[in-house]
Amino acid sequence: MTETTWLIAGAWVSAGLTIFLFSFLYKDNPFFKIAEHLYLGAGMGWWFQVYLYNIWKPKVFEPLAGGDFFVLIPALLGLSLVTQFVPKISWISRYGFTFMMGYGAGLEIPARLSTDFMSQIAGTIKPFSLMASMSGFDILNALIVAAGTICVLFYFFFSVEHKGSVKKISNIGIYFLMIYFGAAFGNTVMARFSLLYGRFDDLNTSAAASNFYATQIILAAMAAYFLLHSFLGKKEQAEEAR
Amino acid sequence: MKIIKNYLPLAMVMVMGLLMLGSYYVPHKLSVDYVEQMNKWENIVFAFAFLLGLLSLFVSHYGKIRRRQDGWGYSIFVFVGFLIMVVPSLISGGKQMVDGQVTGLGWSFRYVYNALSATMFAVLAFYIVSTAYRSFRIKSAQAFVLFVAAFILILGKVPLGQMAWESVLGWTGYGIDRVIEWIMSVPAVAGKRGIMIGIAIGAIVTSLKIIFGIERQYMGKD
Amino acid sequence: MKENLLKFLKIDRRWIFLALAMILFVPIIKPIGLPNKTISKDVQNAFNYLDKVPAGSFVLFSLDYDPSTRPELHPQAVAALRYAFKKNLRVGIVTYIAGSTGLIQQLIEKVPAEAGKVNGTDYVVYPYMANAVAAMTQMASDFYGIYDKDIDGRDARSLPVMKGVRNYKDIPLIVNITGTSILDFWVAYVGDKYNVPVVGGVTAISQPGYGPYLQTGQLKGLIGGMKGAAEFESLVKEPGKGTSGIDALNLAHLMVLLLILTSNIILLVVRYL
Amino acid sequence: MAKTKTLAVLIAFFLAAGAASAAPKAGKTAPVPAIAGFTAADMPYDAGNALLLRWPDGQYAADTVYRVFLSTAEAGGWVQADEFKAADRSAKAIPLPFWAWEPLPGELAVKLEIGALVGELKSGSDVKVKVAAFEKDKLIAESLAVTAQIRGNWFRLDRLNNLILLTVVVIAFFWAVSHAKRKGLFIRRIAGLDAIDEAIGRSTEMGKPIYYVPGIGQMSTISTIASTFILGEVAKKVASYDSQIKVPHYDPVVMTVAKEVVKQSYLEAGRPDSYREDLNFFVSHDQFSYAASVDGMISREKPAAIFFMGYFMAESLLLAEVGSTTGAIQIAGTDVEHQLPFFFTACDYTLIGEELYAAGAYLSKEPMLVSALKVQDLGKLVVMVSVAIGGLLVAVGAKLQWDNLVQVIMTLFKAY
Repeated sequence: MTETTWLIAGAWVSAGLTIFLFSFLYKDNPFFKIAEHLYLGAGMGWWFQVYLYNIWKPKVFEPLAGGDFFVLIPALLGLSLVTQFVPKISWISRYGFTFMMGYGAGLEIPARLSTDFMSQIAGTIKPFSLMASMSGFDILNALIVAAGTICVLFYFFFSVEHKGSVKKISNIGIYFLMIYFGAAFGNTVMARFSLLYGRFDDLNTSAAASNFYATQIILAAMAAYFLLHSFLGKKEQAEEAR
Repeated sequence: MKIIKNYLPLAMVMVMGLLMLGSYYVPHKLSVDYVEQMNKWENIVFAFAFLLGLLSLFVSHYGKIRRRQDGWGYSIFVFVGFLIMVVPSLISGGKQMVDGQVTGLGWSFRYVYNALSATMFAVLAFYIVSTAYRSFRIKSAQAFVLFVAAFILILGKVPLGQMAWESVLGWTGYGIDRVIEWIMSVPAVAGKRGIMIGIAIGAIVTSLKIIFGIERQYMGKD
Repeated sequence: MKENLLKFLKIDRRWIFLALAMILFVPIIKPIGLPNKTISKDVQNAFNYLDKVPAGSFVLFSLDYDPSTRPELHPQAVAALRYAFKKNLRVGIVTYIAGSTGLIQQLIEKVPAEAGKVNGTDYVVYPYMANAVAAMTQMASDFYGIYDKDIDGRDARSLPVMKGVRNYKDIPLIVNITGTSILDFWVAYVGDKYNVPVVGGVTAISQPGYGPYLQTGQLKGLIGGMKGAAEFESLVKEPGKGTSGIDALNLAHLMVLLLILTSNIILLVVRYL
Repeated sequence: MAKTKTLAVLIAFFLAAGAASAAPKAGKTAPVPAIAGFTAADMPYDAGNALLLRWPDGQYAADTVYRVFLSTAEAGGWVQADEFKAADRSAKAIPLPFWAWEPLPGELAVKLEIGALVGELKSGSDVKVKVAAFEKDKLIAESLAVTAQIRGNWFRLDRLNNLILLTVVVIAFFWAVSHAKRKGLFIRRIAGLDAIDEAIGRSTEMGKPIYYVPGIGQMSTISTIASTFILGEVAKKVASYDSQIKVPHYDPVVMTVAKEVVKQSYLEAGRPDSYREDLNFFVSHDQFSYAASVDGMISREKPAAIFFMGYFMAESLLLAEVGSTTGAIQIAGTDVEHQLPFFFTACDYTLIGEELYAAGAYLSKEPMLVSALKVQDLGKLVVMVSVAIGGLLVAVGAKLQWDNLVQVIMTLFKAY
């Protein structure tokens, strides 16, 4: 096959799979299920070959072949995890887990202390050090951040009953949380639309004449399938419609 | 047996954890070398941990096919998908490009994996719209605040929204980009920082529990 | 009347889906032509940091996004990389997301060639590493301890692009474009710990979460989502997919706002009228 | 202090002047004056590949360019190691906190990394360094060659603040853990959790199952650990109400753990006979097929209540939206902040961030969990007090221009 044939085949495959997955929005159907399972396998396959050529081969097999038996230790620790599948000897996997847990926990504690704890305190009070040169608005903002942070922390304070003034303070904290959530929601809308735009853009490429109208033909075929399906099984459809 | 099954793993988590923890405060070459070695090992262990997920996927779908369970036919496509990626990769030695020519792996990535994975996330765009319509209810003052923040953010992200703001609220002299910047850098920072600090402390305490063997649910029971 | 309204509220959501699909697809075929004009402070900072790096320095790009976040992050990576080449910086690319290797491949097929840059001399791509934190910690002492070979198997130490680079002290800037929490790792395990400036590019979803890091200066600049990409493109004066994307998203955003308003107005009417 | 320093500089100057004429390099060309007071020592608190050079500033014009040369026994010869203007390097710019570094006024200090120039050296190796001053590329002065020994250090004194904080946390932690037996520690009400009884009651009435979705975290994820605790308590209530629970899984290890947790709960509730192995079942180790399958089950079975507790990413939206259309009571909790808005809009109750961690303690009242929670509260208290008092002091200090006070406070919280 020439390169152009491959390109056209690619356009058809990618348009087809995209439309199959989108068809779920109309309703569940075999094409979606096929695409979904294909995705599951392809994702795993992709990861598998990445691990194979980036880690197992250069970092384990090659050193082993070169006589460096030290890498057996992590390799065995890693393989021990697989004993999870055999209940009788699943305790062996504990060695793999404890290695990873210990590594992660030990690394996490000081890093969290410095990044999410000390630096955040420093960041909250730092604006006040420029007090002399700040405008009134900046001072207000610095105060809002500091007071807001304290209020939110009050909300997460579990040792005292939230009533009276504590309740008021923690309620203010909730409003700060809500603003943050609202901002996150708004941003997510943009993010998701961007992804959809990306897919539509690809579909549009596949729809070109040079790709023999892949998008249009597959779309039409899907529509035909659904029409036919609803003709043949009116009853079924009535059940599924919500 | 109890020593090998219980105490030794617990001792390992403690020694590993304390040494990693200590390395933060010890600049000596020995400590640097130790961390280096552990980094390399962790990288390898982590890669093997992937096998766990892969095998459980294979086992569950192989089981479906063998038992001829409902919809077992679809399970075949899991293996098809796996082979679509792995076989070309084995042929080209993991390269997507050889001498300026796209290999089979490169093709599979671009037209199969890319399409599937990106579409899965793109579907969420539809759901977010329907959530916005059906669940976004201003049922309390708190929900109202959330609503206002979200509204401004959505509006200000696109040029059309910026124009709409200009024509209605332009007289205030505050562009919507400035309002968004304020939201993101003042109240949202306070909200996020509060959550963040809380989570960080929770993580530190949990990590301490793990290192000292108080938290050992992950080990399962005998 | 009320019943009709309530019915409208419970409308089959597939109609909403259809409306969204139309409203997003039409501008792709026929652009509206409303390009982005505003530029946020964080994107400006990100640009400034990249702009400030002296020519010939080695800048590390950590590109950790897979196809699922590609439409947002790929334009960012393209724009940043283009500018780095335009400024004659040496570029090293690393990744900690397996799905990203394919996208990096697509990136380096195109971008370096435009600027006439040579693999191994002006830029280098390193293989994927499974554990980000482990690799990041390693690079602090000896870069080649973890990256001894580049993706084509060449000895990394002897590549001209790596001349004089041994650890973070020789790297004036790290650019991390990611849809995962890997940017947090760069900040916590590298930026803070070893005083390396880190600039991020993230999806719009995680963008608000980086406010605290930006305010403290732990993160020097941030490109957020497709809007960030469009802004960065206009800063480097090379419109690309970010700019055209933001144009297509105009109507869809307004549609969401209309839907939220409609449903809440209906509820108000039903309750109080 | 100033007097002794002047004296030292003077002595150094005379010594240097005397030695400079003997230096071989200076002998070749026209003799150049010596840079006085140049010292070199091992850079403290590092792995042993840097030197700390110090000498008094202000001996030459402001635009003087300094070049640093170094030489090792292995390599021999002089290599240029660094080049800079006096204004770019002052002792104050060395990034070390006040308890680890005292910059003298009007002093230049340079941290010289030698690893990149001459390769890795063993701890204890001798390195010779000298500094030369140039004015428009003309050598105007040169210091004596000074020998210094590089050493690997055993403690990062600059991270002392971090270590002290850690020590406080660890002591508090052990105190709390060892006193965990004490009964009756108070935990505030957590709104979402009071709805659990309502949800389970409803499911018993309707005869429909409860779904408990633990998310896509692995067993090492903190939110997943918290989720299994909550699962234990929910399962206990479900067992005693004789309702039905279903737990779809993403991770095989989490499933193994959850099976034991649920089994134990049924046992404790006195209903081991109602426990079945298939209450916990594996769905898929992929984010979206997991979400799609769980969505399918939810829309078919229309459960009375759904719990989303644990680690969730983009699938939170898919799950919560479908759940809300079935009319189930939904209680969610996660520490992934950017997914919280979706749970918050689509669910009836949402546990925000740390509340999820606290939920296990709140429900079980287990002393160990509750006392760990007290440590967390202590941490937050430290933050609140630090922010309030630190902010106030810094503001006052800045207003009154007490720069030292401001510097000290800011340094205390700085991460090195």
